[in-house]
Amino acid sequence: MSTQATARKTEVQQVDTVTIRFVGDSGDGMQLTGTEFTKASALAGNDLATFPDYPAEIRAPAGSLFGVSGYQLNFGSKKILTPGDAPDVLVAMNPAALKMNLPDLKAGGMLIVNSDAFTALNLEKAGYKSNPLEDPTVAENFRVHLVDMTKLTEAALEGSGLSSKEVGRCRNYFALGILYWMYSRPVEQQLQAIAKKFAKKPEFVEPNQKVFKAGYAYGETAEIFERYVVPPSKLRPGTYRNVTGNFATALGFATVARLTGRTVFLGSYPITPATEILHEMANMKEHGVVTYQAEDEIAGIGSAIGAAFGGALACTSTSGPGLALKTEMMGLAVITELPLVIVDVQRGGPSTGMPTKTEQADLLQAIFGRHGESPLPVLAAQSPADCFWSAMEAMRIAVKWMTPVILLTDGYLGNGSEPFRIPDVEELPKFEVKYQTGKNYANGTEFMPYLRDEKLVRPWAIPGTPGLEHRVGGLEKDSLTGMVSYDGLNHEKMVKTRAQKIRNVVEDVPDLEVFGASTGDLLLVSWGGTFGSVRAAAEVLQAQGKKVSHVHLRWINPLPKNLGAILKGFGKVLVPEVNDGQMAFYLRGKFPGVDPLQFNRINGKPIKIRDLVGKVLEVL
Amino acid sequence: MSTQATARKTEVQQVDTVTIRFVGDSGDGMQLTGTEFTKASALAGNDLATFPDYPAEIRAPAGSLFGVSGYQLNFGSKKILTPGDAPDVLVAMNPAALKMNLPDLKAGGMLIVNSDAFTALNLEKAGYKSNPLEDPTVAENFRVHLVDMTKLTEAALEGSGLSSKEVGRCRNYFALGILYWMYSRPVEQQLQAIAKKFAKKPEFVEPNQKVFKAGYAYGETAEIFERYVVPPSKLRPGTYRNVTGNFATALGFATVARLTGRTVFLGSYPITPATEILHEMANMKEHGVVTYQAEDEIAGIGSAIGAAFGGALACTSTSGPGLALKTEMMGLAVITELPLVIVDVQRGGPSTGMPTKTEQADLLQAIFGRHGESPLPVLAAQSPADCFWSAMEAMRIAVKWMTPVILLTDGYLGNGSEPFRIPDVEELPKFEVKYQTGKNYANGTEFMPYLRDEKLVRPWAIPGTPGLEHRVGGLEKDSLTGMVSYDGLNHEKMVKTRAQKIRNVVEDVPDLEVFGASTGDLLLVSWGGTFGSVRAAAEVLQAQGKKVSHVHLRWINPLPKNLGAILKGFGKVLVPEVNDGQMAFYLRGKFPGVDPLQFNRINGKPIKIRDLVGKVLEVL
Amino acid sequence: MSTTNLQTAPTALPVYAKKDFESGVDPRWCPGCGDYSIINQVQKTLPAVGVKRENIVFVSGIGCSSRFPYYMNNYGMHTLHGRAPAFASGLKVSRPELQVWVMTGDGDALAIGGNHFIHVMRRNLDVKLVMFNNRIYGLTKGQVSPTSELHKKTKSTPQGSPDYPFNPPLLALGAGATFVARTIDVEGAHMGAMLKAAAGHKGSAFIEVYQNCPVFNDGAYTSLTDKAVRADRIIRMEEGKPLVFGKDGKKGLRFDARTMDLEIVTIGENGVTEQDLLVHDSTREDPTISFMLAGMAARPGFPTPIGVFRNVRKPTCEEMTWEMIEDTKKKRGGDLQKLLSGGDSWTIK
Amino acid sequence: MSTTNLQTAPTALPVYAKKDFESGVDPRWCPGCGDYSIINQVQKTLPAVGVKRENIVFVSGIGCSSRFPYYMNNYGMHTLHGRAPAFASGLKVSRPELQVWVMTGDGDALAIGGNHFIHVMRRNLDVKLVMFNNRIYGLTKGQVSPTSELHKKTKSTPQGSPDYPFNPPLLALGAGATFVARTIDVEGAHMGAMLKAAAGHKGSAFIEVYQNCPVFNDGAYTSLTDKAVRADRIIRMEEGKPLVFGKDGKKGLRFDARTMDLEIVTIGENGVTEQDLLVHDSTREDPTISFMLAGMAARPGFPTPIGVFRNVRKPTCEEMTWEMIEDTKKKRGGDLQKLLSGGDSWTIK
Ligand SMILES: Cc1ncc(C[n+]2csc(CCOP(=O)(O)OP(=O)(O)O)c2C)c(N)n1
Ligand SMILES: Cc1ncc(C[n+]2csc(CCOP(=O)(O)OP(=O)(O)O)c2C)c(N)n1
Ligand code: SF4
Ligand code: SF4
Ligand SMILES: [Mg+2]
Ligand SMILES: [Mg+2]
Repeated sequence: MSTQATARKTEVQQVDTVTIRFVGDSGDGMQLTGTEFTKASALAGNDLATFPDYPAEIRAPAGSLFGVSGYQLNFGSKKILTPGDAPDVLVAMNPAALKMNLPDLKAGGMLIVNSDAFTALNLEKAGYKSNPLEDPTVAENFRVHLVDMTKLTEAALEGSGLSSKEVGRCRNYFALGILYWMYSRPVEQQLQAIAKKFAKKPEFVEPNQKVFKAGYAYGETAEIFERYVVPPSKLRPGTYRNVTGNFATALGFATVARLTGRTVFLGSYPITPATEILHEMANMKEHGVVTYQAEDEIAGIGSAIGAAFGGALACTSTSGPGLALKTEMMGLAVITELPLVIVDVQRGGPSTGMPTKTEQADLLQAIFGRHGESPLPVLAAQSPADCFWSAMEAMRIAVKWMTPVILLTDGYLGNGSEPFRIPDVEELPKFEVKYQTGKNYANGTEFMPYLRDEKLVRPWAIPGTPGLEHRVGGLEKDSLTGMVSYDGLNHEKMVKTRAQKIRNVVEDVPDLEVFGASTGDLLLVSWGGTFGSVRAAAEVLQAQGKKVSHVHLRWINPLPKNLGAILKGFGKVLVPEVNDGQMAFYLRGKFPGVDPLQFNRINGKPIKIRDLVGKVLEVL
Repeated sequence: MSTQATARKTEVQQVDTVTIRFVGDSGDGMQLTGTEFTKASALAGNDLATFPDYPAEIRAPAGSLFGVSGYQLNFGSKKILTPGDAPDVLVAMNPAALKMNLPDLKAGGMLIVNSDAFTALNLEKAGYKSNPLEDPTVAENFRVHLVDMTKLTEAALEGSGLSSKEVGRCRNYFALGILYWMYSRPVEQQLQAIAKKFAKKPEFVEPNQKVFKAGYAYGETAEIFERYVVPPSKLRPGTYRNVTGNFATALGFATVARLTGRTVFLGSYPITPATEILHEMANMKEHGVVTYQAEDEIAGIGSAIGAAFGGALACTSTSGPGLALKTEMMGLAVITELPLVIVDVQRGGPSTGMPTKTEQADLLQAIFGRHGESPLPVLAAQSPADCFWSAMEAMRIAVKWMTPVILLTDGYLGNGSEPFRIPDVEELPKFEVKYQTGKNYANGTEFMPYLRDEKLVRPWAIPGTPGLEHRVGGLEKDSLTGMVSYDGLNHEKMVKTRAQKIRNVVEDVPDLEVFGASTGDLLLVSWGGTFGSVRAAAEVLQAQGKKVSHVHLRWINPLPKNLGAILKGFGKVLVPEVNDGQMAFYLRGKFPGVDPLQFNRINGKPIKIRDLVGKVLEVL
Repeated sequence: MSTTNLQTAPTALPVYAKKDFESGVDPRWCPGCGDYSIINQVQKTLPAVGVKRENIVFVSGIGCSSRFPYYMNNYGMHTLHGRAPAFASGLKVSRPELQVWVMTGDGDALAIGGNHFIHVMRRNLDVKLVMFNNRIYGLTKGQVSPTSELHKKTKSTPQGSPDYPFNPPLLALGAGATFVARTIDVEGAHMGAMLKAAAGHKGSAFIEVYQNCPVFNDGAYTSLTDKAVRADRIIRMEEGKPLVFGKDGKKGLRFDARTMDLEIVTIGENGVTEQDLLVHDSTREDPTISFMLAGMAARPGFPTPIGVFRNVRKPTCEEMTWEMIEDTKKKRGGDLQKLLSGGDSWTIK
Repeated sequence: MSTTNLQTAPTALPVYAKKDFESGVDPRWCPGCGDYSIINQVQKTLPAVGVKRENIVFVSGIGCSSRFPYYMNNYGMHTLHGRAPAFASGLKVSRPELQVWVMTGDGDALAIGGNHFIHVMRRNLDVKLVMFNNRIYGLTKGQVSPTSELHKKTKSTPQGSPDYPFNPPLLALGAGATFVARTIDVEGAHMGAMLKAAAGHKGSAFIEVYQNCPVFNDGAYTSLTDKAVRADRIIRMEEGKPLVFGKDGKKGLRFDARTMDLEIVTIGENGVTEQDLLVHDSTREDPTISFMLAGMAARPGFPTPIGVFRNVRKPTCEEMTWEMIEDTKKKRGGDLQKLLSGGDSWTIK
């Protein structure tokens, strides 16, 4: 390859983690650039985590601040827990993108800019009074590389016959080429990827390849870039792919269908950032998944409860506003004791709030947000790939205990990605679903829909089964026959029994493992999507010799059996959350005497490791 | 009057409180009998409290257990706090009514039975194997009076020309007559009441009067009944009427309309036990109340929010399932910061649960049941008459602080009644509502809908006001201009500001008064409809010399400023609730270190004084 | 994927009697309630529809009418106010072999449940929806419903209601319903025929039943059903027959193409013969005439039609759903390991 | 009771220009989105409707279309998905003097919001509802909507949709709407006329706007709006005029009373004259003909009608509500002290 022919001798530095953020206008193809570079890093054996930052939902005018789209990737040779706090490298395709993202760039970080885009018009659209590239402080604080990407792309495609609009669409491959060179990625692989991507529009294959190679060559020849190598990480052996949390959730449910041999039914209504679960599952029909796009969220969960009564493994997916609408229905699922998984991909609230931003503020609603006494298990996924396991686990608990289960994820997990070790289907734990087939009372002469087993679980008898015809419903039911009962003592018994059943689920909640010593000065307690940041902060602090440990809660109701004992082992407890302190409140209520400190950010972004480390050092 | 002419000399015993329960078939007119006797007791100057116990919603077959309707009245010469635990007198019109209620009668209590109704058929319908009136233990445990009311009524109406069905409908006046005699009530008054009641069906006036007088005469002549007098109580001077909680709530809102001179708008959807608020307010049109029966609960609150944007004093009324449905809308009211009162008349849950029974299990939903961070003030009425004051107070807070407010009542308060001291309209505290009329920024040249005052309250600018045109909505808003903002720091600021504003409401929350000593062995903490039972239990315990005090929480969010300090003064804290421990949990979360004991009944009934006293004695 | 673990070897259909569909729980409606007559007809009709008892599911919302499933000896769901069609839809889509009935009230179906109602009609899901229209909220003791008359005085509208009522068949047709019928509680045989026709229809079926609530809205239909006037106030739509009514069957409906309007004519008067009358055809693809007839109940002077307004066969939502599922399975096979592995994987040793 | 504390001395209506209705916030719809043309027409039309700017309120739900109020310089509420009619109803009932518009999308109005939609139509509340029908969920990036065609492939229906679409005017008419119209984003002048007619109608008004979403459902209407076919595929309903279409205006609609069906005829062929054609009359009390025309869009071979399907004046919900309030005030006076005291009080000294 010509690019190799002209290779110059560059010193290659070895680094163990790098965070790169690609930012540009919505039309600049930054999501694609990011994804492609992510794949290359994965294939190079790095561990990694990514997070896209989409603009607000409606497309904004080109060049505007609202239209900036970003994609952040953290990759490395060690275990990568988050997409990274502050980028080491910022690739900015226009002034608006620079303006929104420069404040995040690490001091001394590398800034690669498409300088052609810094026209007077674009600067104005971004609200810049003067050209920031001419600002001396920028050059002082960062390693700035101004690249005329537009012109260089045009030059590469001269005579290609493409329109100037089409040429513009290739520009992102120029940036990608530069980065390929910088991080010593194999060119051939990307050339093939381009060929595959444009298989249906072959006229674009060569131009894009050309631009990509031009970018690579630029990196090599311009003599302005450093070159790095990030050695492969020591991930557990296996075959990996990169998954977003939403895709992993869908995959988890599809896997349930296969493991059980039953129909998995998703009743859902689109809502950001949960919609992809519906999209993905709708495209898994051949695996036993039936999806139903209902007229609203209430019908989404309603159809799922109907399907559950019919014996399907039912689920519904939504985000905050939809969870709110499903409130009444969840109460019905509780009292009818039908299995159901409700996935809430949390986003910024209250109300419509900030739909494209992440938050963890639906926690107390998930635990308490139903009228009457209506407890149900609540599980929270801890990383994009964990969404796969959590979806399966939530469904397992739902079926085993005949109960609705809430699975909390969030926009950060749902849209973020990380490598997922692909399990071998045959090695996955068995998941058998049994329906009641015979009468269960009075020597098999009667069927009692509320006759419970020793774990307090009632039988699942589904239509089509002769002799087990029975009625379920939202009115309180007699504790044995399932007939409507207005008897106060029966009601009290049923309330207590339902509560006890959910408490019993603790037998399926694994004990917590403390990361670090089991006693110490401070315990970090996290839940849900903040796992990576908090674990990384704990690593930093432990490396500094601080007596700081970390536990992470996947199970929120019931809480793990050993949590209370663990909490007692630490002088202080700190709960970092992307909300105003909901888990901290919950723990106070659950463990009288424990009064956790709080670290709360509610700015639509995941918690930053360095901020948390700072907070811990402050309170230690 | 002839009844007086034949008066025999009976020893009249003085008693200070009596609890009577009238029970019969739905068609037996027990609600009327109860209400009439209540009025007589009120006019006699007794303090009192009542509670009806309706059958499940659909009319059941005559004589069946499901069809039993009851009405309990507690009246006395001292302050009456509850409708009474166990009745001293049980008036039972048929076997089913006896069966459902006899277990509640106090040992040694009086049982008055319509013995004519104890036919083989009726006994069978009630599930009696043998006639309980022939059961010797009944006669041993109670003072039993068997009265052939059916026959005696027929006899009284012989020749009246009424059909036998019509005659049957008069029977309840016979029972009422007996009780009038027993409690020395003036006959004339009831005769007038009958005349008034049947003003439109004059042919029934005389027969009912006749039967009533026959009952009275029977009491006098049968020489089997004791006669009592219950001296008037020392209520605060004033004019009183008996009100149910639901009626009082409606009255409170209507009063707001008058005090403010503004439209009060109720958007609602019928649901037991909240429907009467809609019924009553719909009939208060002439007072400035506009009611709108929406297509569902969501539209109920939605219409109210729309009206609030238009400047109306808006409210919506519902019960648990409806509160669940309003969840998403409440979030919008929080983020738009519009005034609104949401009344939740709690009933047995979860789901449809036990619609005609009372419960306090919506507490945590009210506090936490919304997605995102969406705090709002929560107030709970403490007695039927207090619903009047609470409705006004909730609306005052909503308007003053520009926030939705949840007002919790319950089936027990809503349907129960007590004397209400009628306020003089002119003496009620002023309630002024001011809308923004001018621009508020940059020397009056601009209008900033989120420019807050020192209490963090934003202005209320309503359509029709020129120059203040602005847009509200559920997306996060810039903290000044009110434009849509996706800025993370602005969001964090707004979340914190909204939370702080609600915390600021504490300035309007009166400090708690401790009933009893301010330190001691045990503090009873109650909230909402259990006020009466808990206060009465505290009285009993204090009379026994126990170091037990009581505080009652009307304000749940924010909690009163001095609660924390009060809690510290007691060795133990006990929270009695008609739920599975929600307030206890909330207090644990709010006051780390405080770990209240719980006393929970979830049997659809108010807490019994003696049960609570027993519990306290047990844990002291 | 199968949903059951039962041996579903096709067994012969038992011969059912009415009592096979009685759950043994005594209905708790008020004496004289029209609901009794409806359940009676349903239990009478089911033995003849040719579906096994265990394959029939009754789904209801909340209301007097919605207590229905408790009294039937089938599988049943008594769900939430207004939401029955949502449950029924999920059940039917996931288990198309079941026969699913929704039993609902006018408030349940058209107030809080209006959205699910129009969507189940739009989708042509094979669900049979029977609406007990007593023009009142019965269970909550007498408030105005979306079918109550304008100016109606109820507990929640003491000075009269300011709301126009829905005409339920019109709404169903507007939503795209493929089967729409109306019957009356006091017309047992007619109701039976409607139930049977609905059971036989593949697709969403809507039956409005005029139902008397003697307690909160007594006599809502006596102006139609009174013996003295019934023949003049009710017109029976019979397939393929001219639309006639009146004591002697001499009154009829004619469409006047000049005025583009319907008129009432008398056979034998002004030269009108039976040939001039509109002949009932519920199978027209275009619903215009069904609309016209459904709208008639609200027109002063016109009789109220009962019978089948529309009965058109179209592929149902669940049929098309499962066709797609089978197609996709055929095309793609359904190897889960392949799905898990995806296109872009890499291996670490 | 008055709702405002403003001096409401009637001041003269200012002379408005289009820009008086622009909020100054630049719309953030995608380039080429049909929504631009709608807001343009609304802002152009408002100066002529004779209502003060501060007395106009735009209420919307959630969706691309629902961002509308932010770009208008009136009072505005951007509320919750599907619920705009609920807010608008409460606002209008409590403040009948305001002019209330609901701006909504096909998903917003007919999926999650279907119930509020049919109820606002039923009640004949004086609310003007403009539905931007792009037959797709735009804001959430391309899922099937209740107006998407059967078998449509979208992100949520990768193998095609199994759901039949609503015909929105049909649904509105079925719910009892008194004003129903349809227009197209690319027909600016026509849209302006529809908006003006809706503004002038007292009662619920529904305008369906066919709107192109170039990003997620591009070309949804090109088969109608393409210059080459427009004249043949679109029929313009004009009050009092015969229903004609086609390049030379020679095609027309005739109702055949024998088949009871609509047919397309050509003037001058087979003896057809203009007199044989259906003459458009949107003011017919009976909605049958409006139904027929609204249903036509779905009939193969027939042109799609635009214009006003129905326009009938009936007392509105808020008029009747306030009439009752005034009546009751007159009858009862409204002495609060009397209400507080009730009939059965007693005095303690
Ligand atoms: C969410 C919710 N809202 C309100 C209610 C109260 N509610 C129960 S049934 C009913 C209306 C019943 O009317 P309809 O559907 O006509 O049935 P009917 O009783 O007349 O047969 C209402 C408002 C409820 N149970 N749940
Ligand atoms: C309760 C709730 N559910 C779902 C959503 C997500 N959502 C926002 S807009 C929309 C549909 C938009 O489609 P449409 O109404 O046709 O408007 P368009 O964007 O096409 O103009 C959806 C599903 C939401 N915001 N709230
Ligand atoms: S209230 Fe009316 S509808 Fe309900 S059971 Fe009684 S009579 Fe029937
Ligand atoms: S997504 Fe479609 S409807 Fe939404 S703004 Fe863009 S073009 Fe318009
Ligand atoms: Mg009804
Ligand atoms: Mg749309």
